[in-house]
Amino acid sequence: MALKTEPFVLNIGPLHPSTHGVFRLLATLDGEVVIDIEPIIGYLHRGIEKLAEEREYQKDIPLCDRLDYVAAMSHSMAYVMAVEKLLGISVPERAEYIRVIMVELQRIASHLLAVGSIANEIGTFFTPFMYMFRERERILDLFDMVCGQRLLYNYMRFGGVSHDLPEEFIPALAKFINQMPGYIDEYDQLLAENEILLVRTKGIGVLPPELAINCSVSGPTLRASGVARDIRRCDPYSIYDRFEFDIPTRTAGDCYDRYRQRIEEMRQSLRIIRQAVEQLPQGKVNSQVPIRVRPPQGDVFVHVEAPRGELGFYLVSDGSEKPYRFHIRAPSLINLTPLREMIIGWKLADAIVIFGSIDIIMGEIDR
Amino acid sequence: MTAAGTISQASALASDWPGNFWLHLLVFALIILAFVILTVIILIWLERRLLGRIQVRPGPNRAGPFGLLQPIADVVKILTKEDTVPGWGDRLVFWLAPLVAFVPVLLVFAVVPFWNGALLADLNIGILYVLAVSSVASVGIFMTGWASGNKYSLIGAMRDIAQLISYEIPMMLSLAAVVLVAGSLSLNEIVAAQDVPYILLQPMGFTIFFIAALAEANRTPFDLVEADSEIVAGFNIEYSGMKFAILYLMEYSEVVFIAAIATSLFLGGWRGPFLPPFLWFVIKMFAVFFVLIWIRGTLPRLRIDQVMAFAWKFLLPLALINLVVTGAQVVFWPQAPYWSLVPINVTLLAALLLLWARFFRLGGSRVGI
Amino acid sequence: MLGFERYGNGIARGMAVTLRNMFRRTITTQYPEERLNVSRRVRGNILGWSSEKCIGCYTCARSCPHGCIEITTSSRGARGPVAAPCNQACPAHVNAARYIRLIREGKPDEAVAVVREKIPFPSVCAYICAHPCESSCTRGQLDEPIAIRMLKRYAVDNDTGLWKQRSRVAPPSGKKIAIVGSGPAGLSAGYYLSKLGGHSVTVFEALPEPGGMMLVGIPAYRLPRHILAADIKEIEQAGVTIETNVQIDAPESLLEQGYNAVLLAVGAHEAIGIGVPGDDEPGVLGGVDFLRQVNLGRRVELGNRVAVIGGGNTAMDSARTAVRLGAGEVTIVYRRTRAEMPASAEEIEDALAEGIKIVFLAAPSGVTSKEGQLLLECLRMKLGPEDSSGRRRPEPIEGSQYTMPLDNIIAAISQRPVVPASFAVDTDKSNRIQVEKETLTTGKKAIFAAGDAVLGPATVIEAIASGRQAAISIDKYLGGSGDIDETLASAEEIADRASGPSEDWRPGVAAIPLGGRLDGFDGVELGWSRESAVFETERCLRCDITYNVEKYRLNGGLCIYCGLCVEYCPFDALYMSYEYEHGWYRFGQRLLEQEQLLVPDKVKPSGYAHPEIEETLPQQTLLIDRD
Amino acid sequence: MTLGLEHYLVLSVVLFSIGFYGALAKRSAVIILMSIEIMLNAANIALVAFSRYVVPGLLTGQVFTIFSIVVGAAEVTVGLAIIIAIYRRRETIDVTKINLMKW
Amino acid sequence: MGLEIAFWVLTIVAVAAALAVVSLHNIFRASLALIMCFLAVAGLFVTLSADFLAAIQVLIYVGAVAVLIILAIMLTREVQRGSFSNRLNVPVLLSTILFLGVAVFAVMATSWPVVTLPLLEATTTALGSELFGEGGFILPVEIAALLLLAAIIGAITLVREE
Amino acid sequence: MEVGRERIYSAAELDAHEGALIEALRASSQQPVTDPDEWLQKELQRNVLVTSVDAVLNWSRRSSLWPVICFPACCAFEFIGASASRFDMSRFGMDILRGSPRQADLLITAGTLTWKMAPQVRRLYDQMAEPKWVIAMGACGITGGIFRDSYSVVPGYNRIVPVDVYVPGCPPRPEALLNGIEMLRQKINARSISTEGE
Amino acid sequence: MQALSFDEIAGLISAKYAPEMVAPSQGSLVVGGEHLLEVASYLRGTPELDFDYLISVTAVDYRGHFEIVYHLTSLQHSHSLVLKVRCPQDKPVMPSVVSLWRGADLQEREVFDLMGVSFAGHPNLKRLFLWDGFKGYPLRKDYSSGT
Repeated sequence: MALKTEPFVLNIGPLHPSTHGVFRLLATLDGEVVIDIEPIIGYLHRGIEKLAEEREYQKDIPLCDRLDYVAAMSHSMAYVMAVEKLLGISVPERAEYIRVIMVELQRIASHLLAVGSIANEIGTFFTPFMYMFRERERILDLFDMVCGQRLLYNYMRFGGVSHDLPEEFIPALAKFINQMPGYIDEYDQLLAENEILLVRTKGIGVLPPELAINCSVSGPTLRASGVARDIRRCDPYSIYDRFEFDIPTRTAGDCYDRYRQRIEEMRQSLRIIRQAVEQLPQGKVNSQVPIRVRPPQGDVFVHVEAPRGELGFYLVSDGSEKPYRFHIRAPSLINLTPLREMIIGWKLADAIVIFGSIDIIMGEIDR
Repeated sequence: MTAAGTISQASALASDWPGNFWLHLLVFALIILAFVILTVIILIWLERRLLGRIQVRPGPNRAGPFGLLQPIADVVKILTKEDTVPGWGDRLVFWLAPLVAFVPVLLVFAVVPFWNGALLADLNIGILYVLAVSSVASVGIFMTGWASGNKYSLIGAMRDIAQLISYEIPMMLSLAAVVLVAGSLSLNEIVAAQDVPYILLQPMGFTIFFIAALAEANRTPFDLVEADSEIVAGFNIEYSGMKFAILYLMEYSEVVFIAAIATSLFLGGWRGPFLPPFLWFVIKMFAVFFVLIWIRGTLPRLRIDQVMAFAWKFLLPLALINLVVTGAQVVFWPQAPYWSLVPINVTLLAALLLLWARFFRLGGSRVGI
Repeated sequence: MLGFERYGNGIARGMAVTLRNMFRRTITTQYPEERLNVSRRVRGNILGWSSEKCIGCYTCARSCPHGCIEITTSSRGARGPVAAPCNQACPAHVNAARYIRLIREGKPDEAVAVVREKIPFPSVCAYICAHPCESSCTRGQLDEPIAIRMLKRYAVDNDTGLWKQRSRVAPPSGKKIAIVGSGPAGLSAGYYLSKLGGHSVTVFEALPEPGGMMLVGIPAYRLPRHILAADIKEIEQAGVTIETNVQIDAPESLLEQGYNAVLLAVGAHEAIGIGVPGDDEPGVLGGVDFLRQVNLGRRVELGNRVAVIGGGNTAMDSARTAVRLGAGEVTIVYRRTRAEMPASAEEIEDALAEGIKIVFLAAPSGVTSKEGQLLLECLRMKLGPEDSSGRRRPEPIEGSQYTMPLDNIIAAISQRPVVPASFAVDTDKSNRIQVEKETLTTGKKAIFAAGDAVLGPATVIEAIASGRQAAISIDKYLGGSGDIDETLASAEEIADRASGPSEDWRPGVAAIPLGGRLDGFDGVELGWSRESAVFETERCLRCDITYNVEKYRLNGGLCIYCGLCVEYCPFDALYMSYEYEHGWYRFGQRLLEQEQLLVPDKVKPSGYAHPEIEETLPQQTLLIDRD
Repeated sequence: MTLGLEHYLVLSVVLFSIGFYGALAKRSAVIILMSIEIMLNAANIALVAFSRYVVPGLLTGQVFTIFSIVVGAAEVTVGLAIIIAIYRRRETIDVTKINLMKW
Repeated sequence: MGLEIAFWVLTIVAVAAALAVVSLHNIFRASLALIMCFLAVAGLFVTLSADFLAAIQVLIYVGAVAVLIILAIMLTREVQRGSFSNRLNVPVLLSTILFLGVAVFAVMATSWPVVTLPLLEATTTALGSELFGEGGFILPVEIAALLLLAAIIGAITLVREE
Repeated sequence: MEVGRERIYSAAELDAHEGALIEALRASSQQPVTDPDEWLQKELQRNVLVTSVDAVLNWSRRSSLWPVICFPACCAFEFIGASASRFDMSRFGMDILRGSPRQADLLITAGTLTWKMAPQVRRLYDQMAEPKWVIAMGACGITGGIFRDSYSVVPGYNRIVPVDVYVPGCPPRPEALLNGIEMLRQKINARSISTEGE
Repeated sequence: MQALSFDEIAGLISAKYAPEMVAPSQGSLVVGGEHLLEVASYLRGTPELDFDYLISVTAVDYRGHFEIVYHLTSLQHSHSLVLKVRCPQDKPVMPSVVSLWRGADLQEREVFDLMGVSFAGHPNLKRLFLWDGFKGYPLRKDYSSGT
């Protein structure tokens, strides 16, 4: 339909099946072509930053879980690391390894969801999504085993983790990491060379690296554009400097690359977990830190590589038991910056796919 | 005065039936209605169960044995639901649209032979009738989209119209090839002429017809009309209650309709050994259903411009070539034995598909704003 | 743009995958087998509460991130008292929980009596005790432990001598006991043997004044001398004779002089060197040696730049003393990080406040002297894996040497006892006298040993406990009952408590200002006012008394199952079991407040803190597949 | 009264008149186009009716109708294209406001 | 009998639909009425034993022309404006009535040479041989095809974007 | 609260309109909406005919609860988890997830509701055709949960829409959600058309 | 491609700008509000500094003045820097750095929405999370929701 017609405004969301939550996109369409968009967010703005400033440090851990509810482990870990930096305490070895295992598992779970959603937005009738959820459920089972929760774990603590792994965990995890590559191959068989998926994603929504850097895009979205920035490598935190893993990058920066990027990162995460399980030492999992803490005055910025990108916590302490300022550098929000450039000129259906391939979580955007 | 024209022909064909013409009409109309609705119900059940199996889960199994009553529960529930009419939009058209969309699909079955001669009216323009009547359904869909006063439904309707107009042409051309081979427009005669199923004689025709039929029935990968992830529910977004039930019925009736046409034209219709002809017809239809559901469980969706490009750049040339080749075969080699034509045509299909796939590109780059 | 590059074989592969999956077994409601094998649930979605264990301390309600636990206790305790953690942790078993309550009731003299029941040095302990009670305080898991030492100090500062009224004095037994060393162990043993055993006790001290390490190891700014003198005076009043400037060479000679038993409590007064090349250079001092010189009033010349090696209390004392002696630039070099430092936190705070720099993760590797100036060569360290003590072992980083120009180095790494060879007792490799653990008897008849001489460098309260132990042992050896307990405080009624403990943090400890502090050796820390003390007592959880919980309610609609309450409950009264949550209908507003999610009085093994009492909870099978 | 040629002719005339009225009296170009289609249909009815009643053996009238339909389709195509082109340029398809062709 | 009933019903529908096309305010409904009119005309073709034509009528007029018109309506936002008459409303109405009267009179007054010959059974075959057979309309068919092609190309050229 | 069709021309007007809507709803929604189905406990007087009709109707309604998409936050993932293969909500005939509220029967409030979102949810609920049900899923859906004190969070969906079943948890496990749905099915079973529409 | 330490960066900056414009303090550079854009473009444009990636922009309410905190990093050199800019509470206006780093776009809007600091030169400065008509700026310390 190449006919140029009168543009009209289409309101996508906030309750739309593929907005990943309550995102609203005011799209101006010309026929099917998107000629202008305005993202409207805030439908899930729960005021987490304010709530966190009104609560004591340890009570903010559940809040951090609820930031990005698909990657709760990563977020609580980043927060806990920030407070540990403020307090100047160190973490036992075993706790560090457990954290890494948990965070990388969380990354796989999160990427599974992201890739599944991309497939859904391209229009498969939930099949890849269901397959990915099948494996995601296994990861959730592992988390359930450790934390007794499936989604929001509240597992990280200042100076370690809440409690040790149950003894059944490691065999189950080993089984999972042995089986997971086979499942990833199955996804590739189902999707990676599917012609329809190729024509729907290749060359669509290209994000050039210069724009990505200028817009402070981070995470898989940035790496799919060819910029090898991964906090795990460029500013190693925790014990990531002890593992061998690659930072996969892709070059085109289109939807297909963003999808493949996540698949590759899953494989790398499996590699990290495998090493971490092999090296997992015995010992304490928590250095005995009081529940209520009063960090000394000062500010601290800690950033980690969350599944969606560079997650930062900026904490200001005034010496009381509540953070004076609690700011989250939410990767999802900032990854939205180049959305307009990426979407404009594409069809409505492409817009949905492009939007999905950035992989946002509203809880983190709106906070 | 006796009924003239086509109607008289129909009654003449049906004269071996018990009762007079009107009774035949009535009985057959009821049979068709029952057949369509029953098949749709089973189809819905089958689709949900099979999709479940594809997604390694059981699918609906609580209502009735194996969940067989699930579609009935759905229907009863939908029918007793409040019938909402959007505050804006066109109320009259909103009311009419489901009927306009559904009735043509039902009308198509008038010429579908369930058995040798077992059809409501064996029109001598059978295939033309099918194409003509089914194209009316698109008007109904457009009416739903427009009357809802909702932009999503309008987009869905626009997509449907574009898709239908585009895919009608390759479909028509592929059917024309069948007509050339069979030498008749009447479906019953075409079935009768199929000593081997035309899927073997017309592999290219079948491929094109099948793809076009997927598009006509708005099935994956051409289900843009109600693309969940883009335009929520498409043209029926504002419908609820009875009217939604009719639209829902219409969608699945279209599937039944394309399965019935594919069965009649390419799969040998009611012909088959051992089993009663009607059963053969149903079995072949369900084989088509299975493939449709399987495709739905696997494939992503194309984009609207790609759908159009696919029709115009891929299917249409192939359909034309197919028509020319078939015409040549019919004219220059009318007495060709099947065992020689089948391999020739299959080879031709493979060669053409590979060749065309090399040159063919789905368009759709970014539009400069 | 792109076309069908692969002629549809990608689609065909995808179709093959779905077809294959079509014939797979459905995974619905199949839990992976790992799940079924989990022996214990760590956290689940049903919160249970045990009235057996709950003492009504309100910790759970306060740890809840958004207040969905409501708890009401009655004002009177239901059970108790039992031994509180602080009581158990004290080597001398001073009942801290009890005197804290007495202070709250405004009876500091009774509180002193409670302390006096176990130790003869209440004032000394009130000033410088290493307070293991605070380390084990339940409140410490929450935020900060109760400032038990400061409360004790408030009590002794406001003592009226009430304890003397109930004081018991045993009849003379006629036995003579000699004690070598007038440190905390020796004086404690002497006090109890004299007062409650009726023996005649003589304490021999080699230094000119009694007090041992309390005198020479602890700077006067921490323990003012008149406080020590007062406590020693009480001991002397109890009948103990102290002879100073007497060096005992052989315990047997005392036995020959007519003493029935001899207690060796010589302490640990020898500093251990750094153990690197050049640690015998002039200007390198031992920590205790340095402190002893200063505390005995002798002049010690220090340069401007002083480094103190070590991270213990001795190192802090040395550094702070050095500051007071006029050293401008004092640096503490420690090879681990602050988290691993053995010195007490407030000492470190004070040291930092007084301008002392602490260099972490650095270890000396050599000392050289150049033109009257010392060069301390240090190696950067990093923390490696944990060792047996649970601390992370420092590992040197190769090639990270650096040097510090210094005037003096004080090696405050550790001490060891000086046991003359003439004692002829068995010692181990760090020179500690080998004794039998229970009776503190050495290999020789009638010769006992106690205090740092046995324990190695330890705390005052440990030495006192050791002295008590020695007193019991000696009394028994001499035919006594070994009963050295006495009841000095009046019997206690269980105190009321209207609400939970206060949520506040410790009140600040007043100290003389920094400016005036560094000029001399006046006591730095000032005692608490009554208000501060009472304020602090309000924070006590009263672990020894179980209060009656009248209402314990969880707002099920609000709970987010974060498990913080369970985790933070000091008494394991809460547990979470593995079940899914139940929904409920609402009829009006009533059911929103339903306590459906709480399972009171049903003690299920939680597995949370007690892995040993585990038992697999029944698996919830809600869904039965009908296919 | 048996059905005769006149019936169809009169129907044709009536439809033609309606189309005629619409084509002349309406402002909207689309409606005008639709009216023209009605007129074409009216003519087709007349053609088929003549074919049916005047030369039943020959189908010349129907052949002409086919051509008429083809021409009608072509006319609609071009007409709508013009309408859209005008609309795009002038934002209206009100023929009374389109004086482009006026001299 | 059935034929007459069919005729009258279809006539009424066709005329009513045609009237609706010119009189309805809502253009979308007018286009729907046009489809109704086309369908009725197709039915009239059936009563005239022109079943192939009827199918063609439905296929082309309903399936293509009407849909195209609706698309055009959507693309030009004509729905929001509505259908109005122009200034010539009354004169055109009068002249239309005049024309109607004259034409009806002419039709009724003329004596048509009606022949009653048996009808052809299958018009499709006959139509085919009429069009493409010996002495048929093969040239006009080609010309018509050319015309359509020209029209399509012309239309595409007209609406193509720059 | 069907929103009238107003002509809005600029983005600023749109924002202002939305803001006014939110403030109006906020002012009017400080009290929980009562549940319309309070008759549930009462033993109803029904005649035989109505009972059998009820049986069929209720069977069909409870066997085919089509949820509408309303995925504000965390609970959405457990809801999706419940509909994914592992828990397979579709067994209860709930596999048709309607994007359009018109055809849906069940609103599962999967996530925190903010005031900015509240008009949308209210509108969604209003657009659903009767009979319709609401399950408040998760602590946020019931009371606002951990975000209850926030300036922008609605303390519970029952301020906006009447809620039938509450499923606590944060988020509730899929089993819990299925249990809640089972309760809703029981509740539906107790309905009667003779009292409908009152 | 040499990563510079903070002191080296601070040295470079102090060599170029007067101390009242830029002053290093506790691991961060404190920049005067009116000089922000100048300093920022120097940081962005100088090849040996090349701060091309803006990690985060946020603001802290210090009861009396706001402090806007910029976390910058350089992908080339992998060194990073914290910029702090103060602005008084009674006149909370800052120059926007969107022209230098587009990544600041949404973050500055966020700061405007929640903290009430407006950014001069921002292309689309309006509320991001909260709705039109919301009263107050919730992240300010003096904000109370009243509920």
